[in-house]
Amino acid sequence: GGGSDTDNSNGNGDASGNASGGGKKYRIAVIPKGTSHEFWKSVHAGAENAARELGNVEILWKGPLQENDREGQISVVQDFITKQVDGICLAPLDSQALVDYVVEAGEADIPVVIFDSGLDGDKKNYVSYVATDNYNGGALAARRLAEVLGKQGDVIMLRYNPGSESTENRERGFLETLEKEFPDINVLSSDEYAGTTPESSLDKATQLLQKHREKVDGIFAVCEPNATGVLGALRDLEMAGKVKFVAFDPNQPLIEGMSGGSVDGIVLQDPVKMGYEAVMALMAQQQGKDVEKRINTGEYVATPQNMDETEMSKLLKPKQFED
Amino acid sequence: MPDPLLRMTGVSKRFGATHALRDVALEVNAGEVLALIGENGAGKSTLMKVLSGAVPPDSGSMQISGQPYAPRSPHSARLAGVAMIYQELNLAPDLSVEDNIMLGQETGRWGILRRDLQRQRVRDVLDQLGHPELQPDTLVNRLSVGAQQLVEIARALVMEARIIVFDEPTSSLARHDVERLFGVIARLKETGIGIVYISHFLDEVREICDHYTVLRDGCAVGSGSLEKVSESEIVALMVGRTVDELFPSVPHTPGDVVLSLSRLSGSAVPTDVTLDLRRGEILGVAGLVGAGRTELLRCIFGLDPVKTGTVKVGQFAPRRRPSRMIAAGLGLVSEDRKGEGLAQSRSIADNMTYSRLQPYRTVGFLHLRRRRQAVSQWMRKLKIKAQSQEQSVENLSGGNQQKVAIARVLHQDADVLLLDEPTRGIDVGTKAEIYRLMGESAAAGKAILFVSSYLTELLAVCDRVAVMSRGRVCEVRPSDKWTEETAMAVAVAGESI
Amino acid sequence: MSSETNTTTTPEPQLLATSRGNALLNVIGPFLALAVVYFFFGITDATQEDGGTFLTPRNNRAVAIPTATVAVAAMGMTLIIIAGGIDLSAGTALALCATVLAWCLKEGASPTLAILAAVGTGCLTGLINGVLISALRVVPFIVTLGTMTIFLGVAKIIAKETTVRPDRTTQIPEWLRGFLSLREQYLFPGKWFVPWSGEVGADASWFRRTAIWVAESLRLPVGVWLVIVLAILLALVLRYTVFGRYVFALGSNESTARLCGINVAWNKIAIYTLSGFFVGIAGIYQFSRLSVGNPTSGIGLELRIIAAVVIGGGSLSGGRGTVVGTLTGAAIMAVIASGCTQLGLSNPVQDIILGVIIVVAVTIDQIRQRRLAA
Amino acid sequence: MSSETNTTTTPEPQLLATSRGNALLNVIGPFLALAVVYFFFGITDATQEDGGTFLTPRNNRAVAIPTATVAVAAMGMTLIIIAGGIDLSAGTALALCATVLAWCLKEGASPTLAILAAVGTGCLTGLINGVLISALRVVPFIVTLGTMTIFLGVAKIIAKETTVRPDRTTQIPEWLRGFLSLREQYLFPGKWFVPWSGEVGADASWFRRTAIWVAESLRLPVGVWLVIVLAILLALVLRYTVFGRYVFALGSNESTARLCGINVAWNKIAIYTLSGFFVGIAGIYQFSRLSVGNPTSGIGLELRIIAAVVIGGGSLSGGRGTVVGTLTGAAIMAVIASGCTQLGLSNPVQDIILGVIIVVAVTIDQIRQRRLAA
Ligand SMILES: Nc1ncnc2c1ncn2[C@@H]1O[C@H](COP(=O)(O)OP(=O)(O)OP(=O)(O)O)[C@@H](O)[C@H]1O
Ligand SMILES: Nc1ncnc2c1ncn2[C@@H]1O[C@H](COP(=O)(O)OP(=O)(O)OP(=O)(O)O)[C@@H](O)[C@H]1O
Ligand SMILES: [Mg+2]
Ligand SMILES: [Mg+2]
Repeated sequence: GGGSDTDNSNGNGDASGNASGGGKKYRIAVIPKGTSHEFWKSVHAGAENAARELGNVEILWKGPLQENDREGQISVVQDFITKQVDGICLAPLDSQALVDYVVEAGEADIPVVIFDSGLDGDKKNYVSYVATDNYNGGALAARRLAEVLGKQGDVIMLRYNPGSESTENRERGFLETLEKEFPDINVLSSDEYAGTTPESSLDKATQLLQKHREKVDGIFAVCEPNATGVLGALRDLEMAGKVKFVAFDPNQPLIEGMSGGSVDGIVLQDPVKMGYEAVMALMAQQQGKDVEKRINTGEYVATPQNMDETEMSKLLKPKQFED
Repeated sequence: MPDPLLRMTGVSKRFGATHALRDVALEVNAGEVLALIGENGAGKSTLMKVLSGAVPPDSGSMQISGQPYAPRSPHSARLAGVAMIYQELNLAPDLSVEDNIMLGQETGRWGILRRDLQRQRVRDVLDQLGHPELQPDTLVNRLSVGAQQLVEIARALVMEARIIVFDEPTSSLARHDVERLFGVIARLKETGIGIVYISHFLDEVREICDHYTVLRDGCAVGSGSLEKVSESEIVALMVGRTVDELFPSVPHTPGDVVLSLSRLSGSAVPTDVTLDLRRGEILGVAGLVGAGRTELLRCIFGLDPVKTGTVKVGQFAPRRRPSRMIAAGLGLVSEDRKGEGLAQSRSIADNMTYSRLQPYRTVGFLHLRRRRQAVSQWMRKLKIKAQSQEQSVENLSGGNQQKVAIARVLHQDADVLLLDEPTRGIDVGTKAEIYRLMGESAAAGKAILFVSSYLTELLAVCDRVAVMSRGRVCEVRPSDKWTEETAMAVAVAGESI
Repeated sequence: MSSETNTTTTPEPQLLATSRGNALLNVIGPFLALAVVYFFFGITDATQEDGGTFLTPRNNRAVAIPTATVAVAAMGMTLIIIAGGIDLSAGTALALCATVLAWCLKEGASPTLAILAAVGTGCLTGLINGVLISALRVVPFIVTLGTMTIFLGVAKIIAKETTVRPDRTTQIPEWLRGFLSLREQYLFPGKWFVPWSGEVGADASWFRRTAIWVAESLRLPVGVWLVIVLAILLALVLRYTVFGRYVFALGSNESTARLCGINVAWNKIAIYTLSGFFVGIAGIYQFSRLSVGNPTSGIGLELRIIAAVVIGGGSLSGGRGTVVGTLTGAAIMAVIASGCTQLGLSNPVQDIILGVIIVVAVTIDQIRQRRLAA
Repeated sequence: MSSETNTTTTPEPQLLATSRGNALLNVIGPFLALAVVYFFFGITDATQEDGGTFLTPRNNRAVAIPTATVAVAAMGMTLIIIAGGIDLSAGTALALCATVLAWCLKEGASPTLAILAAVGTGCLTGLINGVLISALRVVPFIVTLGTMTIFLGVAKIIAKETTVRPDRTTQIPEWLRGFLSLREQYLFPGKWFVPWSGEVGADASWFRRTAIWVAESLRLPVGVWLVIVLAILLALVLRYTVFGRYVFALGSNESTARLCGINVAWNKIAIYTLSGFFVGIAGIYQFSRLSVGNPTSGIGLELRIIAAVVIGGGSLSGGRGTVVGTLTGAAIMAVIASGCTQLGLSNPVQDIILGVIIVVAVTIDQIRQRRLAA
């Protein structure tokens, strides 16, 4: 096969074709930051929901092989541009590194929706930005922790990984809120990074808690693998329940921990909604409708008190994509 | 007539364009020692590797005691009772002497080693070989090449073999150890074991062997009983012509001192060596295995640490580092050509010229055509048998590898040549050529320090011979004042008699 | 520079009359480096204002536990490295075993079955490596580089690209949760083991305090004890069995081994499979710590496993390595990580210190070895 | 088993009478594996319903670009591996260079200065590795394992533990952004280079279509052309300079090199420094692709760099390796990654395919070499 393009399926022609008529099938690439966390599975489920609802959309789900591999994600974006998909939903691993490639997609007439983390540069480059307000998520965590601590005490914040935008915002939100609103809360440690796996967080958290064993009153873990490790460390050091613990993003052990009293709060996002809205925004744009530039999918705090309410329990156990 | 112990018929083997063996036949009877002789690259080692299962033949058949024998691996050859001592040392350097000797034939029950039994057997063979002082616990990489060769021999002896192949076992052994080995071989013979013995020392061959088979260019060109044949006839069979002078003499006269050692001591050996070497002189160094001859050369060349003493080249004492020594005009041929002497995976041309690339260099870039000419000259001069000069050294026969190593110092045009067992594994014809080249070098005003375990060549080629024992130089005499017996006696006694 | 020229080429002759003294020093050697690092951090920590926690028995245990997983996998790697090979797939294979274990438990298999499945998976990964290396005659580096990502992919498929979480209370047996736990009830021996416990005040004699410290430090979870048992077994195998000799012979000179009639292919397969067994056990260790199976948590682990062996004196060119060395190698890395956190050093500084100490530890070990030899 | 026994012990000689024919086959050889992988994905993709994009010139370019970064670093690694060493720090050193570049630009340095700083940093990292290896006489694996985390730490300090983002529009020069860009305006040569462009319909002759395809595929960003220039230079250095010969001598037998008066220490330092130069350039490549400097973006990269060399026929025991081989090794990995995305394969499947192809490619290469030899 030597020819350059096989055409006929490039963009705007028959955008109005609908599901029943066997009209044009839209291929939409959804590119997460990684593929191995539950969070992304829920985003995938949301995107598939939207596809099912619309009927004429096919989701191409592909992330970089390893989380944090910016170059890998760039290659995936470029490969989808080469493949001439009809639209891309992208959770950029880096707010700046992917700008050029989103522009490149635009030049190839492929609309892009950004989700989960922000993108620098001209907002005209993309259709819409669908995400949680991570800064606010961090602030909510700070308030929840302050609430259970009675607005005073010593706390630890365990960071995720250097250079990750969404968690950096959470960390900032948490620290700044504590500083502004709760002057009596003292931060013992806020510059340790837990690393990307639950195992590395466990090691780090064990060491930190061991060191501050006598003093620490509360701890905040900024993302799900991180929180898993912290919960393990608290259990192991027999500090669970004694040390107040707020996590970000849920998983099964954390939920159990909340019913068991070792977790005092989980900040929740709505990944299913995120995936759904991203695809919907893209298709709306394709059909010439107006799309909001910023779509907030909301952030919530689950506590032992409200965790059984239907709204919360849906967010605590979000639908996941199954093959 | 009963079947011979071993019969090989029609064995052929090609390595690419090289016909290493063509239709070779050979027989060994029980209780007999067969001498396998031939020039370097004639195919001796290859033939024996076919026997030991290390190389599969292209065609041909073998029988042991009349039973068809076709080893698929060295393992099955061992099971059939064939033991082999390879020409190139085959030892695991990180294992002890005992473990190396017992390798592949450990005594154990349910996989657990019986160290006591093993220790006893190892002690026994080392006694037989006359080296009870070799500690079974010593790591092999701590031993000199000569001692390593003893370990290799011991390995074949502990095996209960019906056929034992010795591929140049004595190339690094002193006369002393050779005699011990012959004693062992004689005893083995009596027990009905068949032995194949490969050597370039025709006098040795005469002493120990009963029959001979001569290989030339991969063909068996003659065989028979050794009693009925003269040395020159064998040489003629090997080389295809007669070699008139085994030790050609080129007249040369000693001049002023170029290398002077004063009270040189290394970390263990050598001890307190004082020697002068003159231009146009060949100075031999004799001694037993472990006498420290190798260390002496290495200390001079800056490869081994020197505790005390000085090395002067001409008037200067260069920093003891090989690069400086080479710049000062020294060149060394190592006794360990596999481990140190040659970069095995590189080409002949590279190996020959590594120590002197300047003539082919303009601003860092190599002039490959000029180098090719120079290399082919040396290959012709030393009769290096190879497909091309780009062939990698590891595929050459042992003797041809040694020639490449010698060609390197000659090509380097060093003023002082330090030769450690340079004729190791080299055939008669080429040896004569090398002696002649040494003579010519001396005549051209170069100085040669010649370490060898082969006393005959030392006494024939050198102007003076020093005898070393336990790290010391016991005595230096002009070579016509030595006989093999007196030299040996001094080496053993460690003091002049 | 001038000293550069001598040692590697010429093995010096042995001066020590008995090889026994030598062996003793060889065993103690690796501990020296560990002790230096340990007390360096201990003393620095003790002189700090909010310090003093590093040298506590509690912290000793906390360091021993993350050491355990790496140490078990590194024992298998020791075998492989002595035999002149390498296994880059150890990290992902370990995560694969943990994932299999988690998946089995989640699917309701009995703990015994699940553990057998995990260990079996480990052996299988080793077997695959060994067979490929022997059959294809491709260098281990490449084969295991390939299987590294293959095992990762397989683990992701089993885990459906996420983390497998069996139910903590119903599906994971009590002992498995306590296997590497720091909690009082899981420590062995129990509190009774500590002499004078409780009765000793601040004015107690130095001797009593030391005794208590030692006894407290020796109260460890079962998993750590198992490491020690496995280490002793492996050391015995290496030293006293024919197989052990073959491992060294293979690594020291493969063609010699072959010419001596050792079945190289089979022994390689055996070595990799045995190493896979250790990887399987290490997978259980990893699982027991968080009771989750995460396919990606083995990425990068292979380098730490290899580093443990090499810091412990193993030679990547084969023929050299000890089990004790490997254990201390793993411990040194854990001590550094713990010490840096306790001293409150920032992440970058911690990275730099880890790097410096790796180089320094090996350099000192090497100088010591040379001294010994000279 | 029986076939197993002979080949490794006895290396067969070369068949081809002329070493020239041999050399030719040796050069073409690595391309074979690349071609097989390329057409495998191309044909599979073309037979898919929505496929047909894999074999387009645009995709060829898209594959060439991620190849470039790894390829440049792998050239330096080729040198090191031929000389019998290894460099585990290449990945983090590369990220360090990119971080330095980003930091300089962000601090307002001129692009020239920033690039000099990045390349200088690269050389410095190599120099440090080389000096440590020569002076301490510790194996390269350990030294670079140590410097790997040291460079990571230093990069984190420079980046203040986050990502350094110079302003895209004002601080990063246009050419640097276009250095590895796929966008039309940055391709070289321009559109004029393509014959009959525009005039060719679907009924055009096979010849014209092929010519257009080739010409279009040759229109590449400057960065890719630079890779080719560097590769040619390095290949010339290896083949035609004294230094090049010494590199091979060192890798083949270090003792021999020393015996021949080659200054082992200096040459090692030179080799690692030169390799550091390539790492510095690769840092520029990474930065130009990301337009940010991230300290952690080099973690794990070292294995891909080493894999490129080894897939391309380099031998980890030293003495063997070619620049062309390394380039194709890097390309094979990029083709696999791109092909898997285009075929819509999931990540686990991609992992498995990548692993299988690495093993298969090297096995085939090895069999080919043996055939050549027999
Ligand atoms: N593995 C190999 N590959 C290529 N050629 C080989 C190989 N082994 C041997 N040869 C060639 O076969 C021929 C015979 O070699 P062999 O080693 O049998 O000689 P030899 O009689 O033992 O010589 P020497 O006396 O020097 O030891 C030589 O020309 C050698 O180059
Ligand atoms: N039989 C042996 N037992 C123990 N050690 C030995 C033996 N032979 C040699 N060595 C070691 O080798 C050292 C000297 O070996 P060296 O190679 O210098 O001697 P050489 O005279 O050159 O002998 P060779 O003929 O083996 O080359 C001795 O100090 C000793 O440590
Ligand atoms: Mg031979
Ligand atoms: Mg000697």
